[in-house]
Amino acid sequence: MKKIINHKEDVVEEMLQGMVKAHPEYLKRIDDSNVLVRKDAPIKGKVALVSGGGSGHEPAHGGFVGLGMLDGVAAGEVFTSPTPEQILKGIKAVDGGKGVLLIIKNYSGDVMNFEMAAELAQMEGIEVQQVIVNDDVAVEDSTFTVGRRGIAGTIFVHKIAGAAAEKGMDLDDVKRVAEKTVKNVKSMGMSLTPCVVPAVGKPSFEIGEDEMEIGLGIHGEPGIRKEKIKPAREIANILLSNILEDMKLEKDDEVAVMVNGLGGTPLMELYILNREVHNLLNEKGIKIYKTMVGEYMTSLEMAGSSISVLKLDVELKQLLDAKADTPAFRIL
Amino acid sequence: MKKIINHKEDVVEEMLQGMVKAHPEYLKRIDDSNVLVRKDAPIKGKVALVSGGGSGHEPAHGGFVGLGMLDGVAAGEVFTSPTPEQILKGIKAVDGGKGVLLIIKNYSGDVMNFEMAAELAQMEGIEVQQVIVNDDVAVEDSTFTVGRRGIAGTIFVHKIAGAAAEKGMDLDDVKRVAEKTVKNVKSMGMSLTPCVVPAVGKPSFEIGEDEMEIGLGIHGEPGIRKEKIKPAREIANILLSNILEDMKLEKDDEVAVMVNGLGGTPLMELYILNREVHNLLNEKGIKIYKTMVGEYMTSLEMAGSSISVLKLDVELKQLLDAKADTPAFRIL
Amino acid sequence: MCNSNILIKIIENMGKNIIENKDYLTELDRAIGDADHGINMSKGFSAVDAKLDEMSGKDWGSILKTVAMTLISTVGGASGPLYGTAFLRASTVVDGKMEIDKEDIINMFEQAVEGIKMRGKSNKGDKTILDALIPAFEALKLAYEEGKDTKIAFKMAEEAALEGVEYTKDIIAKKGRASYLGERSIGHQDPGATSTYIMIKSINEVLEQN
Amino acid sequence: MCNSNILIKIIENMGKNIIENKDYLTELDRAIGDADHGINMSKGFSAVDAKLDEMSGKDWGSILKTVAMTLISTVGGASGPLYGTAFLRASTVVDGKMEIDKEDIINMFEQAVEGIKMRGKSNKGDKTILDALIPAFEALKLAYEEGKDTKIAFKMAEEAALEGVEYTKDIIAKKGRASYLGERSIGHQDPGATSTYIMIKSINEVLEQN
Ligand SMILES: Nc1ncnc2c1ncn2[C@@H]1O[C@H](COP(=O)(O)OP(=O)(O)O)[C@@H](O)[C@H]1O
Ligand SMILES: Nc1ncnc2c1ncn2[C@@H]1O[C@H](COP(=O)(O)OP(=O)(O)O)[C@@H](O)[C@H]1O
Ligand SMILES: [Mg+2]
Ligand SMILES: [Mg+2]
Ligand SMILES: [Mg+2]
Ligand SMILES: [Mg+2]
Repeated sequence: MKKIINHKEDVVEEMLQGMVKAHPEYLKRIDDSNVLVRKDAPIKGKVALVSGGGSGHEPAHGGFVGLGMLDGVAAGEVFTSPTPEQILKGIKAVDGGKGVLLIIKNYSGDVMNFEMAAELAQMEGIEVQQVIVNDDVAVEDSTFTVGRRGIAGTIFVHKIAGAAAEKGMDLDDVKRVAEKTVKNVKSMGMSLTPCVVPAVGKPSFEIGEDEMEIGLGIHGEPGIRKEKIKPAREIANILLSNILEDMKLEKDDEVAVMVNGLGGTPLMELYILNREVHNLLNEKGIKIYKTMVGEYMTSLEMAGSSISVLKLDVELKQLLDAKADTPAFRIL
Repeated sequence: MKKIINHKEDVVEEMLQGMVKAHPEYLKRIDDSNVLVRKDAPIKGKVALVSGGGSGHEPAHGGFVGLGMLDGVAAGEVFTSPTPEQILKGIKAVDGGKGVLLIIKNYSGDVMNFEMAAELAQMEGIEVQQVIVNDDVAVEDSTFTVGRRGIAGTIFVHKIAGAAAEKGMDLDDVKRVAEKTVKNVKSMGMSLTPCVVPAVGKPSFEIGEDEMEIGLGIHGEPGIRKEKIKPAREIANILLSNILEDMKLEKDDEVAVMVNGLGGTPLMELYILNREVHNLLNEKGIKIYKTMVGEYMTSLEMAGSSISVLKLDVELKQLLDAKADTPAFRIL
Repeated sequence: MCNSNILIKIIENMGKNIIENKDYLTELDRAIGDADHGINMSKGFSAVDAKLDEMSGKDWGSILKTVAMTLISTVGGASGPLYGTAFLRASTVVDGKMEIDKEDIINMFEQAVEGIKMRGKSNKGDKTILDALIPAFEALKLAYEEGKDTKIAFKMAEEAALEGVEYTKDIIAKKGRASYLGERSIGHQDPGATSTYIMIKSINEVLEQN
Repeated sequence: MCNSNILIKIIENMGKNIIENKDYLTELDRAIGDADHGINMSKGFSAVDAKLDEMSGKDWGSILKTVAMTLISTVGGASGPLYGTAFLRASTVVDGKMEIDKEDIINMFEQAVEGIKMRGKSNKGDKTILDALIPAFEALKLAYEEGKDTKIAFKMAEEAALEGVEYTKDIIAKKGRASYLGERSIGHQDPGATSTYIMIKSINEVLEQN
């Protein structure tokens, strides 16, 4: 295991310190907790958004804290859910009196801990709603999850719900657009190499020199199958076919596309994959309104990529385009 | 070699197509050339900035084309200089009548080709100046270079010169601030793993399971030494010591810091390294005005990081803070 | 009927027994989990232990709520929110009460079961806590319906819990980390069901002395 | 004195000889480079070849400039800008001239040498093009100073160039890709110096027939 770390037990603590030192104009940390919130939180009169999950997916989620996106995040140990009291700290720190929406990725641990925190917050008089993101079409009822997993499509939810909250929409409406985003976004990924969780010290799974795994999860959970690696064109085709089979897209529908790097794949390759995605969607007469290419929801150093397609309407486009200012994502 | 590509000979072409498809609001391509320019180029009455170099360092440099940074870039084959006529195409496409500044990384090929293009442009009546970036303190007179190499500090030059041009400064002044930035920025990197150039098909160098190479170049050029990998704290210390020995920083000096990922290192680890950098600089009483953590100048999938320290003054701070809107870097 | 003093003794005994069985529970969790259930639960109950004095003299609801919140914020791992919810739900039944009756006991258990089902999205047969807790609850309810007194009812609950623990050995896990192993989880006893059993046994030990 | 018609023949012959030696130059570049010097130069001179007709009847400066621009935009690799600059600089000496004299010849060579030194930031002894070109130029200049005619002068330049190529075998490369090999570049002849020699030889072959 070759990493730029100190003690493996301290990775999350030190990462959080490093994030706050890097982005003092965006983030503040709640005491010694694993909670990062907007520098200007709580913002009175605004619905607040809280998300989070296991560490190791950076920039998700701390990188998306700021104007027009999240108000606060709780970071668990690597690939491990944060505990309810961490999440509750986050909820309390960002509550501006108009309620809090939790954006939860669909993993048993995340759901359990975030829902527990929601219940505790409600007991303290804070109105809390939640959406569960389950954009991964690869597998149903995988390890770690009942139903489908939440992967990179979560970032679309952060952006759209964040914009809704920023423009002053109330909790029901923010939840409504978040749910609409969840319903409209489908994703699927593939991996070329495993990642190494510091506490574990060895690769998360085995894969042949010439193999790829289709539908692998962001914690290394099994996918659909392993097969010989194929050219980018066929990878895009496999992933998009699965995605489109699930969505009901029609000619002239408008979408947003995200080509997400899992951490170890060069940006050059993500752009090559994007070219294929655009060509394939164009062939089907689907209009691409916006594209995001980069590392949004990673798995440490895993090589691979996930594709997300979000079906747009007028409202979603407007919220997607809205101003945002966070460490990892900005729109002027 | 496991990559998300089609034919290895087509990687640059397909990447360029993928970039333009991803960022139509930022970029346009000049015919079938390897030149990307601002969508709104040429901007009349503004000094134009042209940069570029070998592909494989994305987001450098196409990701930095846009308001407040570069006007155009020429992309060579992977780790290979663009040819003079590509660069000349870029110069002509962005020339707004107030002259063009070339930002050249100090590698023999880049210098030769950019200077050749400058000469050809001047023959056509375009005023061209240039700055050569040589921020790497690791080695003097390395392979590929006479003097010091240009690495991640180049991005500071893009930003500061870009801001100067955007606010209407003339060519001499834009060059002046660019030269000041070059003079004020020092960098050094280290690597944990090699990268694989598609055309070559195998790793660019060998390194032991428990080794790191200090001062490795962004094309895999040899560094100072290989040694057993050390904790992040010591890595930061080694890199910073070399950097600070070269700069003459004093207590209360203000700096900007960049912790740059070479491609394969997770963002989590870059933040951990950043924590160490901040602690070390704080110990010396050096004030950190701004921090950038992420992938700015990569080497395909190489794991590792480079640190850059830029000594600031009032003018540089203001230009560093100025609005910018490009695919890979934005300031509101 | 039952004064909250006895609840303090029960909780203290639960803590004692859980901590004594720390390694045992951890080993069970090593076979089909991440080898920390004993560590998690001991951490939780040690923290609970430290609050026993301040809980003394309070009503049933307050005590159970304190246990709940303490477990939630210290256990770490799935058993934290699960047991925490169980205690939290139970506490709502007896909010403000210094004395409780059989009705309260049944309702507390029912709430605990429902709480875990809701929090864990699980049920009997998933090879979890519930495979000890639900049989225990059903036995308790049946005993009360048959007119048995509390001591007998809890003994029957304990027996049912033990049977439930045994039963978890032979089934496949459908929830929690053990479910990641699929069929390889068969043949191994569930840690959470075991800690449930230990806790119910702990209730009995206190009832016998009182 | 020399009409630009002869320049066309010279360039045509340079192209013929370079292309004939494509594999030879490539092999030299395989040993201490990236195995493409012959490919690069052939590509360049093939493109130049295609423009010979349109260059016919033009002045020396225009022809040399066309050669320069063509090489710059087609050669790929360091030799492109280097030879391109050489031809470009040379062209400025004879801009607009249909006939040139010895003075022009010397100045063209001098400009070519200076151009490569400036473009490549290199000099004699770096194991490059210049290790053939500078000796050739010095021999040419000396021959003219001694009153020799152009044919003799160029023969002496060719001999000096050949000696320079031989000399490159035993020295360490300080510029270009060969320099990456450090001491391992010793014992190998420089490809660029070789193509320089071939080009000078090509001049002589044409002068002999005219
Ligand atoms: N969804 C669930 N519903 C009920 N009980 C569960 C569920 N998930 C896990 N458990 C229980 O939790 C126990 C494991 O607890 P523990 O090891 O402390 O947590 P973790 O699995 O997070 O390490 C399992 O043996 C099981 O009994
Ligand atoms: N800085 C320089 N100055 C003079 N000649 C040079 C320089 N760099 C390279 N060369 C010449 O270029 C030749 C290699 O040309 P070529 O193989 O076409 O380019 P590349 O090295 O880019 O593949 C070398 O043999 C050398 O003679
Ligand atoms: Mg466990
Ligand atoms: Mg655990
Ligand atoms: Mg070569
Ligand atoms: Mg070459």
